[in-house]
Amino acid sequence: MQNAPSIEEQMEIHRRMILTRRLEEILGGLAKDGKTRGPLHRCDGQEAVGVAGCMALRANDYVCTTHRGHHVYVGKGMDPRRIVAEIMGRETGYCRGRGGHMLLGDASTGMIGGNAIVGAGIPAAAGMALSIQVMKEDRVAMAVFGDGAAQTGIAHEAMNMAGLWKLPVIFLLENNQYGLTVRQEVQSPVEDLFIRAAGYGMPGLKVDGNDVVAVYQAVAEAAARARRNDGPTLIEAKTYRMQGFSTSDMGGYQSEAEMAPWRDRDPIRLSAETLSKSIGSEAVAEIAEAAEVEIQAAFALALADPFPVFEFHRPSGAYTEV
Amino acid sequence: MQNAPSIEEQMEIHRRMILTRRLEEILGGLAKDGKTRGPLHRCDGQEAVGVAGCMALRANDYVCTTHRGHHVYVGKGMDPRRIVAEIMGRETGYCRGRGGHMLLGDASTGMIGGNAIVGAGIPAAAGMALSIQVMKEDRVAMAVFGDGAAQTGIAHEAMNMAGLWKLPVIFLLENNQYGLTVRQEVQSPVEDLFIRAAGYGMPGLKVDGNDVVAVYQAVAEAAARARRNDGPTLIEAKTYRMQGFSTSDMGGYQSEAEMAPWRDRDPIRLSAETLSKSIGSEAVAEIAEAAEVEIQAAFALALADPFPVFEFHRPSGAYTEV
Amino acid sequence: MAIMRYAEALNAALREEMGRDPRVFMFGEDIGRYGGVFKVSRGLMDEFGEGRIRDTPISEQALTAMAVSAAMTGTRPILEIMYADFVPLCMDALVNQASVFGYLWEGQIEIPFVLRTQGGGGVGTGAQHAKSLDVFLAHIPGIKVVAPVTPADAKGMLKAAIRDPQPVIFLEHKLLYNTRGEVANEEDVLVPLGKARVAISGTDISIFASSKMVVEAEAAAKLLAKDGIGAEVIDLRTLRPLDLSAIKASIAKTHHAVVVNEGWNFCGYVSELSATIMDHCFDDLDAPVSRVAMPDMPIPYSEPLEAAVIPNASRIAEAARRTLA
Amino acid sequence: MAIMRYAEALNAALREEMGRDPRVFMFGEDIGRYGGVFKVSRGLMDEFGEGRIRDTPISEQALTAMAVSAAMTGTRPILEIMYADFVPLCMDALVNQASVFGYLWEGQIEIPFVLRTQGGGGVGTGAQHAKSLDVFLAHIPGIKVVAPVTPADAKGMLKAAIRDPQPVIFLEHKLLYNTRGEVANEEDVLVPLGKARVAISGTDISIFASSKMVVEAEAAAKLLAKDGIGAEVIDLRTLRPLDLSAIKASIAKTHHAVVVNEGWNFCGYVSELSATIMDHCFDDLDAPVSRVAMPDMPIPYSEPLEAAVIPNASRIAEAARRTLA
Ligand SMILES: Cc1ncc(C[n+]2csc(CCOP(=O)(O)OP(=O)(O)O)c2C)c(N)n1
Ligand SMILES: Cc1ncc(C[n+]2csc(CCOP(=O)(O)OP(=O)(O)O)c2C)c(N)n1
Ligand SMILES: [Mg+2]
Ligand SMILES: [Mg+2]
Repeated sequence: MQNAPSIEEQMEIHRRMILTRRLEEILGGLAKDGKTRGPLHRCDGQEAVGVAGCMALRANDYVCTTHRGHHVYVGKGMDPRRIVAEIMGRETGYCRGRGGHMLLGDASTGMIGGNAIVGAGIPAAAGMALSIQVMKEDRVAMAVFGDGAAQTGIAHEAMNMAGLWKLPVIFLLENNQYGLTVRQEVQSPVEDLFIRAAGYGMPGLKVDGNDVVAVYQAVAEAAARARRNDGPTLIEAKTYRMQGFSTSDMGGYQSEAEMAPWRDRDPIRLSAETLSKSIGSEAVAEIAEAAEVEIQAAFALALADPFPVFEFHRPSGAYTEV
Repeated sequence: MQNAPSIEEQMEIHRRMILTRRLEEILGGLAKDGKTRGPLHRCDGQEAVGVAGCMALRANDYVCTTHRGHHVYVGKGMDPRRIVAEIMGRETGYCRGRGGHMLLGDASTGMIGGNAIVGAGIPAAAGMALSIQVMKEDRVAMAVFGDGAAQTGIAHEAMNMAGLWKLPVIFLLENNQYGLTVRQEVQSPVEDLFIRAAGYGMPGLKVDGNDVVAVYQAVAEAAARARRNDGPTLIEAKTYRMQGFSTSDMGGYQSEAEMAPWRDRDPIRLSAETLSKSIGSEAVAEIAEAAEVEIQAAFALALADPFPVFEFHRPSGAYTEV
Repeated sequence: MAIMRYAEALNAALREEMGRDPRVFMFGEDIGRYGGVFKVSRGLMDEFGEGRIRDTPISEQALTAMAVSAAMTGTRPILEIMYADFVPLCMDALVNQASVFGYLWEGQIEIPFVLRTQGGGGVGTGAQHAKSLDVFLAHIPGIKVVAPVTPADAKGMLKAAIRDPQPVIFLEHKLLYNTRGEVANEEDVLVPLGKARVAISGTDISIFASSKMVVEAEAAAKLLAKDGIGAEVIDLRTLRPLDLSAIKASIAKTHHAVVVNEGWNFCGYVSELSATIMDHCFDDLDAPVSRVAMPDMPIPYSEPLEAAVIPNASRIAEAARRTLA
Repeated sequence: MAIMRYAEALNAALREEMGRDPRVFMFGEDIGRYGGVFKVSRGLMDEFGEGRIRDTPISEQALTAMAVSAAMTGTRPILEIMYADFVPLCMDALVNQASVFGYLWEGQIEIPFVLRTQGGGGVGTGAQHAKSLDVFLAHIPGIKVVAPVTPADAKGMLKAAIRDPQPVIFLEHKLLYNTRGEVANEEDVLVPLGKARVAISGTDISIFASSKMVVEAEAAAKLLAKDGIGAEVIDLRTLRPLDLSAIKASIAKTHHAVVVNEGWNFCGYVSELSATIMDHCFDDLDAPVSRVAMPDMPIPYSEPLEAAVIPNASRIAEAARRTLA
């Protein structure tokens, strides 16, 4: 298959998806116990989009994500321990506790960054691609964003400019069928949002967002296209949000009937099945066990890390009191 | 022809186009003599869009327009004398001299109103349509806007909601091929902007913007559709801006070669030719003569009107000093 | 009278005004079926239907513009913007549309809409979900801005806002929704916009605040009372137009002032309060006005950092002591 | 040194900095082929090509956001926003993006971009094309805001802004582009951001202003001189961060102050100036600070109406006389 992930890559995708899932689950438990701050947005069921999407990029490519970005953080290769530390408000976190779970940034892996303003990541990636184009670099930028974000005006402006200037950018629309509490059909009159690509002179396509190979291939193809200076691509990955909107969601609007078929299509289970065929189910189980060890260690270390101490003056003077 | 204007309507359209053209020309002369303030945006060559578009609506329908709205003002039935008075900053103007030529508003003819923020008229019309829908009124709202405006984010947001809620609104995109000084292909990677309608679940079509019958028919059909609660329509009227962007335009970017074919397709000339076939060229000439008398009178009266006197406190207290 | 939570008081105001006037409708993100992320519109969609209570796409910019034009053409829209942090997305519709047309087309149209939003920090929502941007709104001519703290005022002022012929920005606070207080049951109890309220009366120093900062100011007054300082707490209630006479009356009595706002300090709402006092009460002042506000930096997420930046009772009390020293 | 128009000084700064640093590029509406509606970028597309000088669609919101992220990833963008009236469209990118990430991701990224725009009234451009919205920008932490009045400062400060590691908003004025002055030809003459300038020195009253209001303040000083009043005119040059020591030094000398800004009065930039003086110079003041600003209403179009609202020399002189009375 063209642009398909190698077995090694599939194993790594699988591992990162498990890391993400376990990160979410443990955080969910901490949240229940009142040990986290602010709302947490879990991406259970959507791991394939962020992880396989990022794995299809190179280390120095840029990616930015949303309030629901744990799979992107882990997918782009960030260290779970420092992710957890940030979410738990520790000095060792990626932003020294300043950002929290929606606003992580890590220049070293090109994750620039989470964003809690819906839609803001779309022009952010376009701007990174503009920077790449001006400097004639061999990189691409990718925005991972939701079906809700696709309705923002800024999405339109950014996609139009990306198409116009053939910017090396990938718009990875993670359609999990919900805005916050309302279904996608309450937000848009069209079911397939990728069709809008035609209005921006760029290719648009949809993929099964729970199938890591499909996501990887689509992103790899789009990245190759961008590197050839052929411009942007809009990829709509159809998936489903298995947890509520956030830890402060009071629920009551996602029915079991709606969720059941998606539960059967859990991306980690699908990935395990596929992988088993090539490496055997024992090797697959080993991946899960190693991931479990890693994530437990990440939490243990992060939770022992110190909180930051407040200091008003930044060295650079950017925020000094006047 | 379905939804075609009657002969009487065609005559009235013709008359209003001439009023508009002469309004522009006389204003242009005053501007050259340094007798106007601020930039003036002429719509020479585009009269058919605003005039025939508005004539296809009812008196109580709403319309809003842009910085380049003289044809809409006249098309919706506003009084040339009070239009001129506003542009000349007089107390008798539609806004008592407060608005100027880009910001006229006239609730009595449903012209709500001009707008100098590019794109702002698009959600404005959608909001009026929302009001109509909430109150279950038998009206429609129409936004006349440019190819430049179509690239603004607010266009996307408004069109998406219009399609989603089936708002009784008409999006009349006046594609005069230029933003300010740059051609449309420097602003958008697609030539036909109406194709974006598909992404909003609404019909989109293009018409010859210099043909009054074509514009009238398209708007009349869209209005009928809106009144049937079948939702919005995007109409792209292809036309061309025969004068510079505004009276402060230093020019140099519209070539004679580009303009010549459009000069041959002057909407007033085309309308005169068509009309002559049904009412004879003498009757057509009479329309022009009467319009000339009317516009001369409008200028004579308006230019004799007094300037407003500044008063800070509004009766309602909205803007009182605190 | 009944004891109600702030959120319930708002809900009652919305229900009553929608029942009273068919031109009133409400739209915003997740306000319908779900009842709003702070549950202020709970039950209203069932009662008034999907035509008058609308869940919307995430499109703050157009939503605000649509509220303006809908208001100009016969309805009285109420728009909920989920977080005050998203107000920057609404600015064109407010600054270049709502503000402008009431004056330009005076006599032809009115613009009776209400934009409800909530701001403020304290619960770890981070730099993009905890701001107070009051000053951006209060700077705009032709628009009223209110920020009540009690459930009674929440209900009475929201009702007054809905009936007002001008655009009104109604500022709520995420930490006030669950606070309780006595609220009038009667449908016709309005609290007028533009009038401040003496929350605690005192003679030594005046503390001017709004929204949740009134709670902090009241707590500060208790701290100061222990030192024998009698602080007067003025709940401004309306940020634009300011109740100048209430400000003047209080300073004429105390000769000292602390001004408080949860937004940033530089070019903040506190700057206007200080400048207003400079304009009108200079001769009455025995010491410079002290400002208590958010330091000029983004709001950090981690608890010790966030706690260090949000203005609170002890910072207000300290400012009062410094002013009196 | 050479005599240049303000617009030419800006053009020279852009040309020199683009020549010096390949990471600098510029984008905005009609800035390329046409050279900008105020001709500031004239000739640059021919010199630097369409990759580094880009005409853009009308998309202020995304353009500003793109400037922020491009700056975070290795370039130094300069964005021209045609009118300051469109700044409300840029607010999310400034308030929720540019302001935030410099602090959150400190040490990982810098955000070296410049947003140039021009505001101000006086030529009948109407309520949506004549505003000064300085205060919206100056309220944002992590961002610098400058507003030079002389061609020399225009060049030297634009160069400094382009080289600055933080976001800088560069405010121009439509009535300044044709003013002339001496400008350094050398490429390495920078004017530091954050430093005010004594435009006219005097001992009786201090007038603080920026951009075109400095011209009005200077004219006011001449009017006042006729009455024997020695006004000191301080050209602030930078609106954020304020040059506090220059303000303190002047008031220590004059004990009286008039603060001027072309934007609205309420919650305006003048409010901050007044409050700053309250904070730092209260004991030095012999009279309250006077504010001169745009009255709190939209800017009308007609000549007699517009002339009545825009702050000018005679209103400044009158305020100074009132302050000294
Ligand atoms: C501009 C803006 N408006 C509203 C919100 C509140 N909000 C946060 S997430 C969300 C829904 C986003 O939906 P989608 O883009 O599909 O992302 P998902 O949560 O499904 O991952 C909303 C409305 C916000 N953060 N930013
Ligand atoms: C938000 C905004 N950005 C920029 C401008 C400056 N401007 C005025 S008209 C114009 C071009 C508009 O093009 P189009 O929408 O095609 O209208 P046309 O002038 O062709 O009628 C521009 C850039 C503006 N008024 N508003
Ligand atoms: Mg979603
Ligand atoms: Mg055009």
